[in-house]
Amino acid sequence: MDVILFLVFATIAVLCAINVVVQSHPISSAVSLVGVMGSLAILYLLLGAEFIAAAQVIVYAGAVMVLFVFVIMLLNAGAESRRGRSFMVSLLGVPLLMAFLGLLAYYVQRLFRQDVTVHFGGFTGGTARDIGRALFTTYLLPFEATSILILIAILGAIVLARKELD
Amino acid sequence: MQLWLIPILPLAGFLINGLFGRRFSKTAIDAVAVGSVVLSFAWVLKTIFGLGDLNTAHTEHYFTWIQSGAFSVNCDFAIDRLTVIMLLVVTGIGSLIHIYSVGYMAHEGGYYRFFAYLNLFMFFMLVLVLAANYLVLFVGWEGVGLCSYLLIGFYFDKKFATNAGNKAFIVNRIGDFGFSLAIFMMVKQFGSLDFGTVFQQAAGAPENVLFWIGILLMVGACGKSAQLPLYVWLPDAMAGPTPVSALIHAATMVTAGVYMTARSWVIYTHAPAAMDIIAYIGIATAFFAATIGLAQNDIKKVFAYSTVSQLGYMFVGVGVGAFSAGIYHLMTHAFFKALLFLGSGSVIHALSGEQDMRNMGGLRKYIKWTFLTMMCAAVAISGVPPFAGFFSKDAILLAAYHHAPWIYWLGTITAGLTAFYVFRAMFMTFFGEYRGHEHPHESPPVMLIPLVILALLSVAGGFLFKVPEFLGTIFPAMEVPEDMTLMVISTAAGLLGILIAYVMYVAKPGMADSLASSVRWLYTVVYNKYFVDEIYDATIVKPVVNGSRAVLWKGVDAGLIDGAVNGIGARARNVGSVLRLLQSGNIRSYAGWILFGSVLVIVAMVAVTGGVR
Amino acid sequence: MNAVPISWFLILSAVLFSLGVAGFLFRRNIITVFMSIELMLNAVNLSFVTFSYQLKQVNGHLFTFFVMVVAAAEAAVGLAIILTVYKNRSTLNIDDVNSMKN
Amino acid sequence: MPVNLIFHPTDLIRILPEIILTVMGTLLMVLDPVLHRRSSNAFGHLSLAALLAALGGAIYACTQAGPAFGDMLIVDGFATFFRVLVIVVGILTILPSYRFLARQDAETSEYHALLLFSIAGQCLMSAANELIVIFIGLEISSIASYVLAGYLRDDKRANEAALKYFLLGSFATAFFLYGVALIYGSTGTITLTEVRAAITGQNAPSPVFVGLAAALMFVGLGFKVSAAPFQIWAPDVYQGAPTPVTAFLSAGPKAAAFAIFLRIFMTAFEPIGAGWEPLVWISALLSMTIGNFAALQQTNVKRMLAYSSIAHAGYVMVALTARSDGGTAAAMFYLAAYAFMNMGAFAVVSHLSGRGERYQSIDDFAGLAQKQPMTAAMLTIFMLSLIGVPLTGGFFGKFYIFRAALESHLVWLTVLGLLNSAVAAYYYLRILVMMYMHEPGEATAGVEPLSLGLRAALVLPALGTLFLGIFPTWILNFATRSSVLAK
Amino acid sequence: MNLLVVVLFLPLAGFLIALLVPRSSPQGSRVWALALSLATFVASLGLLYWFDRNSAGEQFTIDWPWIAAPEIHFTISANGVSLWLILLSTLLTPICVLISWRSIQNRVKEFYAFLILLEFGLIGVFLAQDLFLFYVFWEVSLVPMYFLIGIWGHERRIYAAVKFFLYTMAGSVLMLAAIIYLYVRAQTFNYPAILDMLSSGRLSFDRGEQLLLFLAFFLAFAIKVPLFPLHTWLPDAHVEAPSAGSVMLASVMLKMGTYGILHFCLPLFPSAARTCAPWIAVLAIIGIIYGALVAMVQPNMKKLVAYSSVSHLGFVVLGIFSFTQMGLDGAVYQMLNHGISTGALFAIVGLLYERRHSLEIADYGGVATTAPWLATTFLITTLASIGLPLLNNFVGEFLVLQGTALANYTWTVYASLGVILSACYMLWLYQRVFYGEASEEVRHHVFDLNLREWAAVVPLIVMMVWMGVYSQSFLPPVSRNTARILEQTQVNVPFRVELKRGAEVSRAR
Repeated sequence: MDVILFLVFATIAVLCAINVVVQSHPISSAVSLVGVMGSLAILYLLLGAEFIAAAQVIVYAGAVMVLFVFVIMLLNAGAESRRGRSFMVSLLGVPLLMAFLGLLAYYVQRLFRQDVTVHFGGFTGGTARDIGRALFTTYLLPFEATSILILIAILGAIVLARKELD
Repeated sequence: MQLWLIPILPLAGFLINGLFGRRFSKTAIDAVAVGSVVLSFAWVLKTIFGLGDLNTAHTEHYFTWIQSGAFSVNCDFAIDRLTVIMLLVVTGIGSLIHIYSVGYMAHEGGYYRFFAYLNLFMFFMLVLVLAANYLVLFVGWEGVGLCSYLLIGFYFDKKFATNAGNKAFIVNRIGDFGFSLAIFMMVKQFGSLDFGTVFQQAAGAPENVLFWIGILLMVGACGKSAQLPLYVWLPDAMAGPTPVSALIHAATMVTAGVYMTARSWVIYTHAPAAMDIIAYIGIATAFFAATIGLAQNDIKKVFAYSTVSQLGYMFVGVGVGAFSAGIYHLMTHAFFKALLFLGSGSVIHALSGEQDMRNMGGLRKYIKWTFLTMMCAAVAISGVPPFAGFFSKDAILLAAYHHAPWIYWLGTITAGLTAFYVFRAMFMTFFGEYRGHEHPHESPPVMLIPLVILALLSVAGGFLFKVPEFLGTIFPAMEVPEDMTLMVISTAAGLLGILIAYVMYVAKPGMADSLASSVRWLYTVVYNKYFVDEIYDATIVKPVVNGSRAVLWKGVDAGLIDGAVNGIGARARNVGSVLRLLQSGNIRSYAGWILFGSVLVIVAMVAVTGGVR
Repeated sequence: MNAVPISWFLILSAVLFSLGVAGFLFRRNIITVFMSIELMLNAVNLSFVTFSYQLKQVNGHLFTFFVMVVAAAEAAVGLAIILTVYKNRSTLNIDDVNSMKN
Repeated sequence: MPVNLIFHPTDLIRILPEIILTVMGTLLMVLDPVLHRRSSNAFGHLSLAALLAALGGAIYACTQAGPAFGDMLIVDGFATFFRVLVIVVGILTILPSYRFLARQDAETSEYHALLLFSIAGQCLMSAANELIVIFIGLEISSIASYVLAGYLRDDKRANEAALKYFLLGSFATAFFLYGVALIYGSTGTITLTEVRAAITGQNAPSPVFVGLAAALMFVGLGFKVSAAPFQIWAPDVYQGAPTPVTAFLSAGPKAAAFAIFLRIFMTAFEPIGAGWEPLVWISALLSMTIGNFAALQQTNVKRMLAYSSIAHAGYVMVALTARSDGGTAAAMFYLAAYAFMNMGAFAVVSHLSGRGERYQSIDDFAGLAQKQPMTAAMLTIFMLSLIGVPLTGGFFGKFYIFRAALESHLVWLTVLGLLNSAVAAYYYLRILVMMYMHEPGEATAGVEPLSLGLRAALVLPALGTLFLGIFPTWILNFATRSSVLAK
Repeated sequence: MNLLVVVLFLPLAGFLIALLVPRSSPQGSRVWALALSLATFVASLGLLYWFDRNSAGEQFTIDWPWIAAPEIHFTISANGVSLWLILLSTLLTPICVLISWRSIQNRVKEFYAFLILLEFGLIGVFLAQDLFLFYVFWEVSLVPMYFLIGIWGHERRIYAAVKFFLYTMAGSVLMLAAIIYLYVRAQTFNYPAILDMLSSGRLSFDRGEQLLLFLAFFLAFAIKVPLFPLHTWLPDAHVEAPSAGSVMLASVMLKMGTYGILHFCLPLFPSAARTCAPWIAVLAIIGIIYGALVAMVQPNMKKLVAYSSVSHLGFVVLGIFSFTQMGLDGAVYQMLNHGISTGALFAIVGLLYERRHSLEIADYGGVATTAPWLATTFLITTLASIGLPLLNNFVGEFLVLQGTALANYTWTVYASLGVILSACYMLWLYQRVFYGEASEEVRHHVFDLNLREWAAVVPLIVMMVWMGVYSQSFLPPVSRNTARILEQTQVNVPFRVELKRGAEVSRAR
C-alpha cells in the first residue's frame, strides 16, 4: 500500500512538475508547482517527516507560493511571448538534460544500497519535538544565522522595491 | 735604440695639426707636418748607422697589447735589412712628397687636414714596416688603408671622390678578410704571431696549412697591392690629390703587399704551390693592367694602371722566389713612379687642374723642369739601362725565366707595352702643339726640388743601391747565371715600345686614331678597362644590395619574422573574439553553459574516481 | 510487497531536479524560471528527507528546514529584483534582459 | 554528532566578528532616521567603525582558536586569515563608496547594512566546518550581494546584472545543495572532518559516489569563484553592478568562496584528491586561458577586469591543483595580493567613472597621468601587480603558486600558466599606454580631485601591494602556518 | 655594508628624491639627475679602485636575508665581468642625462626619474647573485625603459614599447619557470651555492631536464641580446626611443642578455650549453651577416645602427659559445666595446636629430662642412665600430674570431664576412650623411658641438682609444673571471669529447 501511495503521488509530482515546465502561463505553472509541493508533502509523511511535511505545506505551498502568485498578479504577467531564442539551449538543451538526468539517476540507483526500503512508520524521528531539540542545541548557530538571512531578505525587499531612494 | 720615435714623430705631427691646425698659420702647419717627417727620416738614418750591419733583426719590446690566456700579442718593433730599405723609402720619399705638397696644396682648402692625414699615414706606414709580429703589421696595414680612404675622399663634397674612398676601403677590407683569416690560422697553428716564432716553426708545419696561410696572406696582399682581381680600387683612387697618389698609391702603401709577402718568405718557401699562384697572379696583373694603360687619356689614370702593372712585376719577383729582386723593384719603382706622379701633378698644377692629355701637348716649352725630370722617370720605367728600372726589372725577369720561361716572355711583352704607354703619355703631354686653353706656368721651386732629387734617384738609384746584395743575408740566395741575351731581349722590348710610341704620337700623329678605329671593338673594350667595374657592379654589388633590401629586410625581417610575431598577436585576439561570442548575454544560454559544464564535470569526475577505485 | 525501494525516492528527486533545470532552460517568463529553481530545491529536499530516513537521523529534516528558509528569503529578494527589472523594462521575458554581452 | 545543550561563552568569542557585524548592521538600519538627517557620511563612518571592530574581533577570536558550536565552526589561522581578508575588502569597498554613492546621490543605510551582513556571511564561510553552515553563510553573502548588485535600481544595467547574478547564482547553488545531499546520504554526516573520516574509514562509500557529490559541489563553488567552465556570468554582472560593488564581488565573495573551496576539497575530499585533480587542472587552465584571451578584446574596463578576475581565479585554481599545504598557502597569499590590487584598480575606475558611470571605456583613461599623476601612479602599481612584475604582491603570488605547482610536478600547467601571464600583460599595458602615452580626453579632463576616502582607497591597497611585494615573509609565514587544515 | 651598496642604492635613493623635485622646475630635475649620476659614477670608480684584479672570484659580496620562506637573500657581488658592465652603466647614465638636456622638454621630471630608476635596475641585474633577486632586477629594469620609449619616443612609440615589453615578458616568464624549478630542485636561490652543489655532484640534472632548463634561460637572454631571429623588437624599440633610451638600451640593456648567458647559462647547464653550441653559433653567424646586410639598406640612421647592433652582438654570442678563453674574453670585451661605440653612435645620431629633426639619411649630407667636429667624432666612432685597429672593437672582434677559429675554423670564415660588411654599411652611412654638398636645411640647422655635447661625447672617444690601444687595463680581471667560468663549464663534462662532437655537428652541417 505504501508502494501505491508512493507511485500515485510520485506520478502526480512528476506530472505537475512537467506541467510547470510546459505551461506557458506563469499562473498555471505556479498552481502546478503547488501541486508538486503538496504531493511531496505526502511523500515526506511517508518518510516519517511529519514536521517537514507540515512546514512544506505551510511555508512553501502556503507562504512562498502565495508570494509568487501575488507578484504574478501584480505584474499581471500574461502568457509568455515566444520572442528571443538561445541557440545554445535549443541545440544542446535537451541532450544535455538527458545526459544529466541519466547520469544522476544511473549512479544514484546503482551506487545506493538497494536493500533499504521505505515503509510507513519506518522512521519516526521527525517529530516537531525532535526537530526543535536539534534546532536549539546542535543547530543553534545556523538557526541564528538564518535570522540574518531573513533580515537581508527584508532589507533587500526594502532597497529594491521601496518607492524612491531618498 | 728608440725605434718607437720613428712612427711617433709623424703621429705627434698628426695630433698637433689635427687638433689645433685650424688655428695655425700655413707656415706653422708646414713646420709641424714636414718637420715631423724629416725628423723621423733623420732618426731612421741615425738608427741605421747606430745599429751597424743588421744581419740579425734588432727587436724592441714596449708593452703587451692583447693578452688572453696563454696567447699574447706584444707591441714590438723590429728592424732588419729589409726594414731598413722600407724605412728609407717611406721616410725618404715621404719627406720629399711632404715638401712637394707644401707647394702643391698651397691653394687648397683643408690645408691642415691634408697634412694631418698625411702624417697619420706616415705613422701607420712606419708601424707597418717596423712591426715585429703580424698583428702589429696588421695595425699599420689597416691604418694606411684608413688614411688612403681619408685622402682619396679629401675633396669630400665631390661624390666621385668619396665613392672612390669607400671603394678603396671596402676592397681593401676584402683583402684584409684574407689576411685576418691567415692570422687566425697562424695562431691556430703556431700559437703566436711573432715573426720569429712563426718562421721558426714554419719548417715543421704541415704543408697544406702553410699553403692556405700563404694563399690567405696573398689575398690580403692582392687587396693592398691592387692585384687581380682586387686592383679595381687603385685607378679610382686617383681622385685624391696628386701627392697622395704619389706617396700612397705609388711609392709606399701599395707596395705593402709585396713587403708583407717578402716578409713571410719562410712560409712561402715551404709552400711553393702558393708561390706559383702569386707569380701567376702577378704576371697576369702586370700584362692586363699594361694593356688597359695603353688606351687611357687621363694622365694620372695611365700612371695608375702602370702602377698596378709594376706591382704585378714585384709579385712575379716574390712569386718566383726572387724576393730581393721584388724589393729591389719596389724601391726603384718608388723612385720613378713617385716622380711620374709628382711630375704629372706639376703638369696638372701648371694647367690648374687639367688632367686630360688630349688637352695638353707641347708643354715641354712651358715647363721645362717638369719635362726633364719626368723624362728621367719615363726612361727608367721603360727599363733602359743604366736607369734604375732596368736593374730591378731585369733581375725579376731573369729569375722568372728560370722559374718558368713563359712568365719571362709575357713579362717582356709587358715591358714593351709599359714603355709604349709611358712614352705615349709623355709625347701626348709634352710634344706636339699645345691643345689647351689655360696658360701653363712652371711650378714653384718647393715642388721642383723634390722632382729633381727623385730624378737623380731614378737615374742612379739602380746601381747606387744594390739591394740584392744588401738583402743577401736575409733571403735565400738564388744563383741565377747572368744571361746576356735575355737582358738584351727585354731591353729591346722596352726600346721598341718607345719607338712605336714615337712613331704613333710624334712622327705620324693620327695614326693612333686610325689604328683604334680599325679595331674599334678591341679599343672600346680596352678603353673601358674591360668593363670590369661594370661587371663587379652587376654581379656582386647590385645583387647584394637589392637582395638585402628586397629579400632580407622587406621579405624576411618585416615579412616573415615580424609577420609571424604580429600574426601571433592577431591570432590571440581572434581567439579572444571567438570566446566573446559565448557571452551572448542571454541568461538561458548561460544556464545552458552551466549545465554543460556540470555534465562535463560529472563525467570527468565519475570517470576518474571510477578509475582510482 | 509493502515497501518502496529507497532508490525510487532518489530517482524521483533526480527527475524533479532535472525538470527544474529544464524549466530554467526552456521557460521564458522570469517568474516561471524562478519557480523552476524552487522546484529544484524541492527535489533536493526530497533527497535530504530520504537520506535522513535511511540513516535514521533527524538531521536531514533540519537541512530541509534550512533550505526552506533560504528559499523563502531568496523568494523575497528574487521577486523584488524581478520587480525592479519589470519596472525598468516592463517585460518579463528573460530573453529581453540581454543588454550586456560579449 | 556531538550534542552540547549549552554552548561555552568562548564560542561567542569565536564568532565575535560575525556578531559585531550583524549587530552593527542592524544598528545602522535602526539609526537610519536619526543619522540620515545629520550627514550622509555617517553611515560610512559607522560601517567603517564596525569593520574595524570586526577586524579586532577576528584577531581576538584567533587568540581563542578552536572549534565552536560543536564542530560547526573551526576558528583557526585559516579562518582568521580569510575573515581578516574579507573584512579588509569590506573597508576598501566602503572607502570609495563615499564619493560614489554621493555622486549617484544614493547614500542609504541599507547599502552599508547589506555590505556588513554580506561580510558577516563571508566570515561565517571562512570559519565554517559544516556544510549547512557553509550553505547558510554562502546564502547570506550571496543574497546580500544580489541586492547590492542591483542596488542602483533605476540603472537598467544594474538590475539586469542583479537578475543574472541572482538567477544563475541560485541555479548553481541548487547543484551545490544537491551535492551536499549526496554527501550526507553517502557518509551520513556533513561535518567536513567527519566526512573525511567516513571516506577514509572502513565501509567507506564508493569513491564514485563521493566523486559525483564532489562534482556537483564543484559546480556550485566553481560558479562562486567564477572559474571556468562556470565563469560565464561574471563579465555581465561585473559590468552592470555599481563599481564599488563590483570591486567587492571580485574580491570578497570570491575569497570566501575559495576559503570553503579549499576547506572542502583539502579536508573532506582530500582523500580522493587524485580523482578531482585533473578536473581542477583543466578548470585552472581553462579559466586562465579564457579569462586572458577574452580580455584582450575588451574595451570596457570593468568588463576587462572581470575577465582578468576569471584569469586570476584560474591562477588560484593552479594552487589548488598542487594539492599541498604549500599550495593552500600560496592560494591564500595570492587571494590577499589579488584583493589589494584589484580593489585598488576598481577604486580608480569608480573614481573616474563619473555620474551614472558614464566613463567605463579604456579610452577614458587617456592622459590621466598628466591630470592626476598620483592616481595614475597608483593604478600603475596595481596594473604592474596584476601583470606580475616583481616587487609587487601579484608577482609573489604567482611565484608562490607556481612554485607549489612545480613542487607537485605540474610542469606543463606552470609553463602554460606563465605564458598566460605574458599574454595578460598585453591588456593591462593598454591601460598604462592610455594613461601615460595619450593626451587627456573628456573623461580625464573633467576628473574631480581625489577625496579623502578615495585617497585612502588608493594608498592603502598600493601600500598593501608593495608590502606584499617587498616583504611577503610575514603574511606568507602566517598563511603557511595556517594552511594545515584540520583533517 | 660596502661600496657596492652605495653604487647600487644611490640611484634608487636618487630616484625617490627625483620624485620629490617640483614639477615646476625641470632644470632642477636635470641638475639633480646629472649630479646623482655623476656621484654614482664616482662611487663605481671607487669600486674599480678597491677591486682586487688578481682574484677570479666574486668580490664585495653582500648577503642580507630578505625573505624567509622561500629563503631569498639579497645577495650581490661584483666580479671581473660585472665590474666593467657596472662602470659602463654608470658612465653612460650621466652622458644620457647630458644628451637629453635640451631634447627632452615635456615631463622632464618623470623622464629623469625613470632614467635613474633604469640605472638602478641595470646595476642590480649585473650584481645579483641570487637567482630570484636577479629576476627581480631583470623585470624592474624593464619597466622604466618601457615608459622611456612609450612616453618620450617618436611616432610609433607605443607599438614599439608594447612590443619591447611583451617580447621580453614572453622570454622571462619561461626563465621564471626555470628559476622556480631550479629552486624546487636545489632548495635555494643562492647562485654560488647552486654552482657548489653542481660541482660537488650533490645536484645534477639529467640530459633532457638540463636541456629544457637551459633553453628556458637561454630564450629569455637570447631575446634580450637579441639573437637572430628574435631580434625584431630591437629596430622598432631603437628607432622610436628617445636618444637617451636608445643609448641605454643598446649599450647596457642588450648586455643583460649576454651577461646572463655568460654568468648563468654556461655554469649552470654546461653540457646542455655545449650540446646547443653549434646551433647557437650558427644563429649567431646568421645574425652577424644578416644584421649587417639588412643594416646596409636601411634608410633610417637609428634603424641602421640598430641592425648593426644585431650584427655586433652576434659576435659576442659566437665568442661565448666558442668555449675558448679567447672567445669568452673577446665576447666580454666586445660587450663593453659595443656599449661604448654604439652608445656613442646613438648619442651622436641623437645630436643630429636634435638639430635637423629627422632620422632619414636622405635628409642629410654635407654635415662635415657645417659641423666638422661632429663629423670627426662620428668618424672616429664609425671607425671604432667597424673594428679598426687601435680602436676598441678591433681587440674584441679579434679575440672573438680567434677564439672561434680555435674551436671551429669554418665559423670564423663566415663570421669574418661580417667585418667586411660592417665597413660597407658604416662608411656608406658616413658618406651619405657627412660628405657631399650641404643642403639648405643642413647649412642652417646643423651646427657644431657645444660644450655640453663635447662633455657627453669626449669620454666615449677617449674610452674607444684607450680600450683599443691598451687593453691590458681592462682584460686581466675579465680573463680571470672567464677562466673560472670556462672551468665551471667543464663540470662533469668531458671537454674534448664535447668539443669534438660540437665540431662534428658543425662539420656535418
